[in-house]
Amino acid sequence: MSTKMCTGKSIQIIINSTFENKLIHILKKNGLTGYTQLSARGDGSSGVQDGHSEGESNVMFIVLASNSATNTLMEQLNQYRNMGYHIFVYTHDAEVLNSDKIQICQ
Amino acid sequence: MSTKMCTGKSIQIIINSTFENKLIHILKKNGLTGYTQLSARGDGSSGVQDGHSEGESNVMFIVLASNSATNTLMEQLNQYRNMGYHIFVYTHDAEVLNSDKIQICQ
Amino acid sequence: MSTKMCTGKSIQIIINSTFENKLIHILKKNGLTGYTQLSARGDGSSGVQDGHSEGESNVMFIVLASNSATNTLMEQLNQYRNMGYHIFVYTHDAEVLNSDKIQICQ
Amino acid sequence: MGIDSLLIPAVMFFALGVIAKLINSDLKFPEGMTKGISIYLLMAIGLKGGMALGKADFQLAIESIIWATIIGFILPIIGYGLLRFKDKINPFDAAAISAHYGSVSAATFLTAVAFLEMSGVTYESYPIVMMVIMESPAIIVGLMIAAFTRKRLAAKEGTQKVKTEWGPLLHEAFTNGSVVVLLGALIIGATASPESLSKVMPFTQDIFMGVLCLFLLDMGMEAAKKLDTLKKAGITLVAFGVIMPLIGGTLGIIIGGTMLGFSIGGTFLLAILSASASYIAVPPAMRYGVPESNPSYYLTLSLGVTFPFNVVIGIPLFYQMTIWYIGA
Amino acid sequence: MGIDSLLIPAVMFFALGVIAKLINSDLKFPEGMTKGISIYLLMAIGLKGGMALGKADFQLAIESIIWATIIGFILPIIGYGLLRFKDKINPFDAAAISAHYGSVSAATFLTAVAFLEMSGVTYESYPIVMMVIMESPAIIVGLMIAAFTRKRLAAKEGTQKVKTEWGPLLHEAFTNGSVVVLLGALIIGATASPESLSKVMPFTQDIFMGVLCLFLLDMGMEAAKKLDTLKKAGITLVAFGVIMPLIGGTLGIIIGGTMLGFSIGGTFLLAILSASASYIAVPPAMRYGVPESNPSYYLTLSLGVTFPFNVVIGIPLFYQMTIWYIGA
Amino acid sequence: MGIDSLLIPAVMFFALGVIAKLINSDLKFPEGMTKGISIYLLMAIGLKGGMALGKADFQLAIESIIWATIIGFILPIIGYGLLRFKDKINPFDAAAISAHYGSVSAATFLTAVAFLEMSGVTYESYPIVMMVIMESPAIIVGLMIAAFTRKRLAAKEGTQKVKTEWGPLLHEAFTNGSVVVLLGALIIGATASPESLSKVMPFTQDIFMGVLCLFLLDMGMEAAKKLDTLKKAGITLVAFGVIMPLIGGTLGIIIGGTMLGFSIGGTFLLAILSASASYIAVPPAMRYGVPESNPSYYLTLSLGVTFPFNVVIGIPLFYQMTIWYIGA
Ligand SMILES: Nc1ncnc2c1ncn2[C@@H]1O[C@H](COP(=O)(O)O)[C@@H](O)[C@H]1O
Ligand SMILES: Nc1ncnc2c1ncn2[C@@H]1O[C@H](COP(=O)(O)O)[C@@H](O)[C@H]1O
Ligand SMILES: Nc1ncnc2c1ncn2[C@@H]1O[C@H](COP(=O)(O)O)[C@@H](O)[C@H]1O
Ligand code: NA
Ligand code: NA
Ligand code: NA
Repeated sequence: MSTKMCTGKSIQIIINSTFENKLIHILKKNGLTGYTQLSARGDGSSGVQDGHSEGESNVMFIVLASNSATNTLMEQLNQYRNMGYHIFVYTHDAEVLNSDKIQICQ
Repeated sequence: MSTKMCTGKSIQIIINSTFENKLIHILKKNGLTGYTQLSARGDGSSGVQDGHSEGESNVMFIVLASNSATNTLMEQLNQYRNMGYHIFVYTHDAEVLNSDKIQICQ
Repeated sequence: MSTKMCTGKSIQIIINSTFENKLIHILKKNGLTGYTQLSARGDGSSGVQDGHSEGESNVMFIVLASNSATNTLMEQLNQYRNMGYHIFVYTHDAEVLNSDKIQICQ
Repeated sequence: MGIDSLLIPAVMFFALGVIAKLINSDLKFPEGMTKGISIYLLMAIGLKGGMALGKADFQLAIESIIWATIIGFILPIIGYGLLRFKDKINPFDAAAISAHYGSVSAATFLTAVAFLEMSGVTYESYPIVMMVIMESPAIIVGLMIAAFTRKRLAAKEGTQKVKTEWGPLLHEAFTNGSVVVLLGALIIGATASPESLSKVMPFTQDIFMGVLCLFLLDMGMEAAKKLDTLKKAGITLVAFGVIMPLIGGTLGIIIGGTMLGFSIGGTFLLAILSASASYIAVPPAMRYGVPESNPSYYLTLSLGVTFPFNVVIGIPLFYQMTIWYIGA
Repeated sequence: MGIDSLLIPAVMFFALGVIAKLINSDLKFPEGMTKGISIYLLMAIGLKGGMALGKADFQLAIESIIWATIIGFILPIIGYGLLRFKDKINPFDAAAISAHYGSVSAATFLTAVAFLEMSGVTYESYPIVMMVIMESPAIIVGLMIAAFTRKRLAAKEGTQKVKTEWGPLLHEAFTNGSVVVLLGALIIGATASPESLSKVMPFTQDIFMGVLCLFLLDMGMEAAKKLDTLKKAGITLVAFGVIMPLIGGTLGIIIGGTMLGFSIGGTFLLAILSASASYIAVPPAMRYGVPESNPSYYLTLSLGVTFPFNVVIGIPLFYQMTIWYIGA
Repeated sequence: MGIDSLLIPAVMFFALGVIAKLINSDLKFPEGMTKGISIYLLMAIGLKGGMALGKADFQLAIESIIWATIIGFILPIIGYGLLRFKDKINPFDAAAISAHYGSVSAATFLTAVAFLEMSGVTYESYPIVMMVIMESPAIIVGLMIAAFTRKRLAAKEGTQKVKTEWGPLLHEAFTNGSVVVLLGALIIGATASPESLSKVMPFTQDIFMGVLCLFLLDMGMEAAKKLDTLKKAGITLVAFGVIMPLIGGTLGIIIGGTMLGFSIGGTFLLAILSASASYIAVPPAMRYGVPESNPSYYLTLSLGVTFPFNVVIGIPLFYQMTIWYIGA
C-alpha cells in the first residue's frame, strides 16, 4: 500500500542570476508561489558562467506545477526567450507528495 | 547497443537546513546510505528562505532508490509532514548507471 | 494550445570536485557544449563528502542531450566507472523548450 | 549624549544598511560573510572578557552567573504572559516568540560596548560571562511551554500526542556555536599567559570596531528586510517588540545596580542584555522544537523591531536610566 | 619611477595572479571572498574620503561632482562613435561596451592610490567623490543608445518593438551596492566625530594595503581568465580596450589640471578614473538592459585588456603625463 | 616548557575546536572561510620568509632546497616500506598514504612558528623555502609507486592495463594553489622595496597570530570529525600516523642540525616540516591519481592523527630533542 501521490511537472529554469528577481515576479504572476532556487554555474552559447561575479552566475529554479500551469508558463518563458534573454528550460514528469498546498492536483 | 541501466526513482526532498541531520538519520534508518545534498533557497507557505541565516536556508536532498524503497520512504516522510514539519517531496522515474552499489535493481 | 517542446534526456552526473575539469573535457569531446553545474555534498561508498575541503566536495553536472548522445556518453562514463573512479550517473526523460541551440531534436 | 550616540560609526553603518534596503539597493554580503564575521566578534569579545575575568572577583562572578540564569528563566515567562493576554496570540507562537526575549543578541551588546568605549565609560567583565549564560535558559522555557501546550491540546482533542524530543533540543541549547566560541575564548583569555595573548590582540582588539561596523551594515540590511513582514505581524506583536525590551532593560538595571552592585557601565550592559532578543541561537531551536509556530513572526520581531529599537532608542535610554538609578 | 611602480606589492600580486592562471594553477579564491573584500575596500576608501572631505572646500566639491557627471556622459558617447566607425561593431554591442568605459573601476583607482602613497605624493579627496558619481551616468547613456537602436530597427523592420524597461534600470544605476557603500561611508566619514572614527581606523587604514594585495591577486587571475576570449574578440575590440583609456586618461588630466585646478596627485587620480572601465556595476546592468549584446565581449575588454593595461602601463604613464602637464 | 607550550592561544583554540566537535556543537565555519584564511596565512608567511631571504646566504638557500627535495623523496619511500611490512596494507593505499607524509602541513609549521615566537626563539628563513619545495616531490613518489603496482598487477592478471596520466598530475604537483601563493609571496617579499612592504605588514604581520587562532579553531573541528573513521582504520594505520612523524622529525633534526647547520629555531622548524603530513595539496592529487586507494584513510590519518599529534606532542618533543641534539 503506497502513499498517494499526485502527478504534475517539475519545471527546471536556468537563468543568469541578474534575472532572479524578474523570474520570481513572473512565477508569482502565474500564481506559482512555491519554488526552489539553486546557485549554479554552467556553459552554453552565452559563455562560461563560472560564478565569479554576479553577472557570471546562474540560478536554477525548480518549480513543481500542474500540467496546465506548466503549459501557460512555458508560453510566457518562450516569449522572453524570443526577446533575446538567455533562459534554459526543461521539464520532467513528477509525482508530488505535497498535494495539499500547491495547485497540482486538480 | 546501449549501456545497460536499471530503473528506479529519484527522490527529491526539500527541507529547512535545520532538519538536515534528522533527514540523514531517517535515510540511514531506511538503509539508504547514498544521497546527494544541494544548498537551496526557495519560497513557499513558510515564507522566503533566502539563505541568509541557518534557519532561513533550505537543503535539497536527492536520493536514488528502488521503487519499493521509495514507497516506504514516502510513507515515513508523509508522517513527518502530518506532524507539521515543512517538507517538500517529489519523485521522478530514473535510469541509473550505478546498478551495482545502490539497492535499485532488484 | 501548448508551446512546442522536444524530447530528450537530462543526464545527472555526480563526481568529486577534483574531476570537474576532466568531466568538462569529456563532455566537450562528445560535442556537449552546454551543461549546468551545482556544488553538492553527499554520502556513499567513498565516505561523507561534506564540502569542507576541495577533495571532500562533489559537483553535480546536469546535461540535456538527445537520446543518442546520451547513450554514447553513458558508455564512456561507464568505462571510467570501471577504472575505479567514483562517479554516480542517472538520467530522466525530459522535455526541452530550447530546441534550437542544443542538439536534442533530431 | 542622546543624539550623539547615534553618530558613532557602528550605528551609522547600521542605518546605512537599513537605507540600502529601503531604496532597494542590490547591495548584498556574500554568503557566509556575516557568519564568519560573527565568529570573529564572539572570539574577540570572549578573549577580552576572559582577560578581564582573570583579574576579577570569584564570588561576584558566581553571583552574576546565578542572576543571569534567573533572568533567562523569568523574561520568557513574562513575555508569554503578555502575549497570551486575552488569548491574542496562540500558545505555540507565544512560546516561541517569548523564548527569543529571554535570550540575548551579541550584536546589540557589542554596539553597547562600542557606545561605552566611545564615551570613555569603564565596565566590568561579568556581563560578558552573563551573555554566555543567558543564551540557553530561555530556549528551555520556550520548549517547556510548548510541550505543556501540546499535552493539554492532545488531552482535550483526544488526538495522538506528539512527543517533544528533549534530547537534541537541550543539547542544542547548551552547545550551540555561539556559546562554544564565547565560552571557549573566555577560558582561553583567562588562562593563557598575558605575553602570548598580546600577540593575538592586534587581531582581536585593534581592528574590532571596524569589523563591527561592517557587521552592523549587514544587520541593518537584514533588519530592513523584515519590515515587509511587519504588516502581517499586526499591531499586537509589534507593540510587544517594543514593550518587552523596556521591561527587560528595567529589570536588568535593577538587578545590575542593586543585586550585583555593578558600576554604571556594567549595569547598563546588563540592561542591554536583558532588553535584547536573540536572532541567532533561538530561531533554529524554535523551528526545530516548536514546528507548530510561525517562523516568520519571531525573526521579524527580534531582528526587525527589537534590534533596531535597542540600537537607536534603547542604548541611549537605558544609559540615562542607569545614571539616574545609580546616581552618577 | 617608471619600472619602480611595477615593484609595489599590489602590482606584483596582480602579476602573480596572472601567472597563476597562465601556468594553469588550481589556485582559486573561495566563492564570495572577492566580493567580501571589495565591500571592505569600498568602505575603507569611502571613510577615508569622507574624513578628508569634512575639511574640504564646498564649492570645489560641487564643481567636481558636475565635472564627474559630464565625463560620465561624454566618454561612452566617444566610445560608441569609435566602435561604430565603418560599422565595425554592431550597435548593441557598441552601446554596452562603451557604457563600461564611462563608468569606473575601484580596483584601478585603489592601485593608483597605493602608487601615490608609496611615492609619498599627496592628493585631494574630491576624486573619491567623483568615483561615486561616475558609477551611474554611463549606464544611462548605454541604455539610451540601445533604446534608440531598438526603435530604429523596429521602425525599419516593422516588427513588434521591444520596450526598454527604464524603471528598474535607472534604479539599478543609482542604487547599486558599490555606490551605496562608497557614498554611505563617505557621509559617515564626513560626519562622525574624529575620536570615534579613530577607533575604526586600524581596520580601515592600517591593514588596507595588505588587503588590497590579496584583492589584486584575485583580480590578476580573473584578468588572465579572459585572455582566452580575447582571440574571439578580434583586433578591433582589443585595440579599443587600449585606445579608450588613453583618451579617457588625457581628458581626465585636462579637466583635473585645468578645469578643477587639482594638484598632481588629484589630477592623476582623475585621469585614472576616466581611463578605467567598470567590471562590477555595469556588466549586470547591460546584461539586463541590453540583452541583445554579447556579454562575453565587455567583461573581456574591461577586465582582460583595460584593467591590466591601466595597472601596468596607465598608472606610470598618466603620472608622467600629469607631471608634464601641470609642471611639477 | 613542556606543558607551557600547550597554553599558547593557537594550541588552545585548536583544542577548543576538538572539544566543540566532541560535544557535538553545531559550530561550523561558513563555506570557503577556511580556504580564504589559509590563502591569507600562506601569503603572510611567504612575504615574511621572502623579506628574510632577501638578506640570507645564497649558497645555504640552494643547499636547503636540495635537502628539501631529498627529504620529500625519502620519507614516502620509508613510509611505504613500513605500511607494506608483512603485506598489512594494500599497495595502492600504502602509496597514497605515504605520499602525504613526504609532503608538509602549513598549519603545523605555523603553529611551530607561533611556539617559537611566544618563546622568543629566533629562526632562519630557509625552512619557509623548504616548505614550498617539499609540497611536490612526495606526490610524484606516490604516483610512481602506484604506477609500478598497476603495471605489476596487469602483468600478473593479464588484464588490460590502466595507464597513469602523468601530465596533469605532475602539473598539479608543481602548480597547486599553495605552492603558487607561497612561492609568489616569497619572491615578492624578497624583491619589493622595504618601504612598500612596510605598508603591507600591519595586515600580514600584526594580525597574523590572531588569524592563526581562528584557523586552528576550525582545524580542531576538522581533526575531531575524523575520529569516527579512526575505528575503521585499524590499529596498524593509527600507529603509522604516530610513528611516521617521529621518524620524520628525527630525520629533520639530523639534516637541519648537521647537514645544514641551522640554529635551534631553524632545525626545529625543519623537524616539524618533516614530521608533518599534508592534508591540502596531496589528498586531491591521490584521489585523482590513485583512484584505487581509499580516500577516507589518508585524510583520517593526516588530519585526525598526525596533525593533533604534532601540535600537542610533536612540537614540545622535537623542540627538546633539537636542544639536546644541538646543545643549547
Ligand atoms: N544542454 C544543456 N544542458 C544543461 N544546461 C545547459 C545546456 N545548455 C545551456 N545550459 C545552461 O543554461 C545556461 C544559459 O545557456 P546559454 O543561453 O546557452 O548560454 C548555461 O550557462 C547553462 O547553465
Ligand atoms: N511548488 C513548489 N515547487 C518547488 N519547490 C517548492 C514548491 N513549494 C515549496 N517548495 C520548496 O519547499 C520549501 C518549503 O515549502 P513550504 O513548506 O511551502 O514553505 C520552499 O522553501 C521551497 O524551497
Ligand atoms: N543512492 C544515491 N542517491 C543519490 N546520490 C548518491 C547515491 N549514491 C551516491 N550518491 C552520490 O554520489 C557520490 C559518490 O558516491 P560513492 O561513489 O558511492 O561514494 C556521493 O557522495 C553522493 O553525492
Ligand atoms: Na533578553
Ligand atoms: Na572610465
Ligand atoms: Na612531512
